[in-house]
Amino acid sequence: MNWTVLGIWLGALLSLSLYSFLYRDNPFYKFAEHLFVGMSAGYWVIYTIKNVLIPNWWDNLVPAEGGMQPIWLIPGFLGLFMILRVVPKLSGLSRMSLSLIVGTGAGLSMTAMLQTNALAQVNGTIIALGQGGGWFDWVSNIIIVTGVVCGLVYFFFSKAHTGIVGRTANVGITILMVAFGASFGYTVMARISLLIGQTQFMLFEWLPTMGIHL
Amino acid sequence: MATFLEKLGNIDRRIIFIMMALAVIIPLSIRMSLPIPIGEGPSKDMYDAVEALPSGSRVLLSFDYDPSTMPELQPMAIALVQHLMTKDIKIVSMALWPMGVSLGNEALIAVSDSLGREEYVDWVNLGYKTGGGVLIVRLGSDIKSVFPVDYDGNPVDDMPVMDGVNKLGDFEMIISLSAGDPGVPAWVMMAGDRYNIPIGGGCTAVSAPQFYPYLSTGQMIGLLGGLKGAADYETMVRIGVENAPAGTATPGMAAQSVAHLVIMIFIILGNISYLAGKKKKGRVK
Amino acid sequence: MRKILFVLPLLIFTGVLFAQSSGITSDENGDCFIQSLTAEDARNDAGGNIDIKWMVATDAVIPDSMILERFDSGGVWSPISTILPANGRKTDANLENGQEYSYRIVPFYGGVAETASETAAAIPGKQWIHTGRIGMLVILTLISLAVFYYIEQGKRGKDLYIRRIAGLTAVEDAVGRATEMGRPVLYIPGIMDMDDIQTIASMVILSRVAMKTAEYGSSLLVPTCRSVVMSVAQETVKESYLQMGRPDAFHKESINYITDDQFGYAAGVDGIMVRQKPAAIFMLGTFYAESLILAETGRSVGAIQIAGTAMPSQIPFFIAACDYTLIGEELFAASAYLSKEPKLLGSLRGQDVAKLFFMIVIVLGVLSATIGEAWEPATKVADFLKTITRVE
Amino acid sequence: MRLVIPLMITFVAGMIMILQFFVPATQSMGESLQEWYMIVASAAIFLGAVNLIQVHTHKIRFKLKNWKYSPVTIIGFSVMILTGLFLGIEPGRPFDYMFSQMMVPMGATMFSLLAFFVASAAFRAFRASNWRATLLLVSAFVVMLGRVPIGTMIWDRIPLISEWIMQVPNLAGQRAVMIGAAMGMVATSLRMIFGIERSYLGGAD
Repeated sequence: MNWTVLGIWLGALLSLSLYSFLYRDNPFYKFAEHLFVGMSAGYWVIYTIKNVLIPNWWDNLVPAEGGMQPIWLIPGFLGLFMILRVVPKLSGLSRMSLSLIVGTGAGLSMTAMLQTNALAQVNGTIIALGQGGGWFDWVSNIIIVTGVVCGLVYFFFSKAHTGIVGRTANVGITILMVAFGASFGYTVMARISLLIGQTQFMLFEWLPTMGIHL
Repeated sequence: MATFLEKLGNIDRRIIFIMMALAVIIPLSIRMSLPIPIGEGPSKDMYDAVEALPSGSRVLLSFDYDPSTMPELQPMAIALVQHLMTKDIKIVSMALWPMGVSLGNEALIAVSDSLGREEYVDWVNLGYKTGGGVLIVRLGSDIKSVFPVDYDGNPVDDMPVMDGVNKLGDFEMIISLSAGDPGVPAWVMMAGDRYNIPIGGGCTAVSAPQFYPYLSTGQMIGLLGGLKGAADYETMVRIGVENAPAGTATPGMAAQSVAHLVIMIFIILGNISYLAGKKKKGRVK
Repeated sequence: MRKILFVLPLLIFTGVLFAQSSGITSDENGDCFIQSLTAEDARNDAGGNIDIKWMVATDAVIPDSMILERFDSGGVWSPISTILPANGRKTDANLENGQEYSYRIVPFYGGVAETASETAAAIPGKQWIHTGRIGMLVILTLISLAVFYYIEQGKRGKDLYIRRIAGLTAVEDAVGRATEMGRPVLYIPGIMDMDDIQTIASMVILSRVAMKTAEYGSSLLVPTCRSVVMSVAQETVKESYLQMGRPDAFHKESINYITDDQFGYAAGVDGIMVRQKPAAIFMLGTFYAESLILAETGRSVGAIQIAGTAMPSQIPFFIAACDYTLIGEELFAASAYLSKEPKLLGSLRGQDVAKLFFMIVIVLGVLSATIGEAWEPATKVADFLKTITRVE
Repeated sequence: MRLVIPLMITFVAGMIMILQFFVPATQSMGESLQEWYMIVASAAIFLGAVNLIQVHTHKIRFKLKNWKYSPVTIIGFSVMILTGLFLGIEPGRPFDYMFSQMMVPMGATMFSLLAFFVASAAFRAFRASNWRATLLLVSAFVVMLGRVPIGTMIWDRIPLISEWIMQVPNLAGQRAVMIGAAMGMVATSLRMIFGIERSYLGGAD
């Protein structure tokens, strides 16, 4: 048995163990799950060290060309503070690191969200209703514009959903439901493809190692 | 009857799981092929363009992908090679992606062996060279200086398949199976637009929409998009061919169809049971 | 409309900035394959970049390759890049601001250099305002003002209404049910890190849910996919228990890290679900493909499930598998709804005003664009609205 | 008082990120901040690792339910760490072998469980209980049909209708969700940056 065949067997047996969860929880699943959790946690620690901490921090702090860049001690300390949470007395220090993470994240995603999820979508909705030419395009464009506007009305929180607001919000939630149905249906194919991929691996790579050729 | 229908609405989900598993495993293991209706479209255009080539023509086939996109692109490679070889068209192949060479070679050898074609006479694999778009421009003026030897290190000058092939302009068609950059866009811009060679191609389902503009302008003669495109082509190639070897895209597509069907049947059953239950409740009232 | 008037001067300012962008263009060159070459300071950057553009002749003999050269301080032309013999553009980076750089292109035929193109030159510099983002800056300022205005109103005690959100009225019942059954409450804060706003929103909701579990005395499990989220969740829950006067009931161990791996995490949480059999499951935060793996397993153990995410692609799966789903923005309204804190309610009112603004922009834009098809001048309004919502 | 410095850091970091978006000249500042942020957030992974080991050693020591599986986690974790640190992570080394032959198939398997769950969720949830639910059901059904050849066999217009649903009502719905959610995110971010929301720091001052 060579390394390739061993790899196929490892992959196949672990996959089968995980699939057994579909029947119910059992020792095989428990084993595979615990192994998966442990290995992947270990993997991400190594990945972080080798792909982030060494190239982005250590190599900047102590560049190959010599000398030391003391400015990089600051993120180093903030990172250390984060780890120091394990020492209860020093855990307060981690607030500073947390603040840096939350502040940067908030500032970054605020602009990104406003740009791509709000403004770009509003911009795309500003269309001439007759765009496209035919009567069918009129209908489609009207549905798009009403859908977006009524959908937004559904998300109004400071107005009770009664009267005209309620009726508009109802149109909105209806469009949302059609959208969710469509998006569900659209994803089914991609999910089945994954299963097909795994099944092909089992049928055409694993079974042949036992001399079974379909 | 009603009780049966009502029970149906609450069947153990494990029954659904088993049905789904069977819906995928059976079509794949029996290499099931559901008829795939081929309408007008980029897949048909691609097939027609190849079909229209006279035998003895020369086609450049470029394998611009790697193992990560193999499930979609490899079946296309096999079906295309099959089509070209059955029509006695000479294939000169190469790759803009390093991993594409061996994947392409697998397809070429498998099909060539099954059809009794001969390497260096009916086909050759030139291998991989870096450079992308720049490489294509150089091929435009001289192929043999870029690829003096093929993938196995044999000098191309002595190969019958390379007789009269000196530059891109000597090919009747270029086909690129492309997973990204460099790929179809480079071939269209650097070879198609410049030397007026028809460009065809195949790509993943995700990237297909970005190539549609090339089709509408005629810069590409046809396009196979994703597993669906591969299955289309496999189906068309197999039409009228006896004992055609089974591809993998058609069973994959069949499994997709069956699995979709199973889900839809369950949805319908669920609703029948739901409506039956509601009716009954109404009567009691 | 007043808001729009406010935007106008900024737009004029934008126009002035555009006009400033300078550059020297080489003249038409009849003999050379390269018809024109332009160089100009790259727009909207921190400096150090020059954009170079060239056009080639369509009727001349095509060279095998071309080399783009820059005139160096040493007084020689040095190659910076091999370029394709076609129309193209390139950005020369890592230059010094304020210094002039000249460029030319040399075509090669069969390895022999021919006459170079005319030269073009430019001076790189940095810009203090991104001209393509002024509209967005104005809109962001308006939204911020609206949010802060209403937060202030809320603080001053103005009565702010909030509509019913079905999923949130169920929180109390769900926790109560868990207590009755003697089973734990499972809280899943999504799989993203603390920099994700949805995770932050989720932590705020967690503090409310923790108060309820502290009050009812049911146990609370929080498995996390990120270490930082674990730390924050521990802080948050501890604080909630403290506030409810139950610090003794807080167990740090029940808030633990599983793994950073998306599907490793899904496998681990599935295990927790089938073994601990929680009576209530909250899934609030950013979710990707694992959403349905978690929700279906949770469903199979008979838990009441309350989910919420702003990921449009995952909402359908939560709707299909959970009892209650907070759709998109409802996730962000949750903290205000559960706490009824005036400043949060105020912030929510601010968001509503922002939405109203966008709705007006859309309706106005669509109307003017539609009318514009018959009566040309109306398109100006649509064009204007499209300009301010366009972000580069 | 203990929150003053953290709140200031949040404010400054948030403002720098906003500023660098609108003022190109400050981009380098934003880039360095992002780099710092990445380092700090990455360093926290050790915290998780410590927690994982603690949880499982605790389980083993007190022989809690299913404690027999905890050594599996600890061994899996340790083996990855040790091989990664001492034998390298390049292709062909044990670390990479275990990643590609064990972790990748396990991840793919978990991912493919979705095919089953999609089926059971659709079966249970897609009931025509009212007209809105019926609409959801119908749009899911049509789009599902439109993606496979059977759809065409039933009626050759089905792929077109499915495409239309994706391009029109679906687009409108997605847009409304995205715009609304973006407003929620902007307001939440503002509250964070300006210190109005501070529960993430452990609540009250």
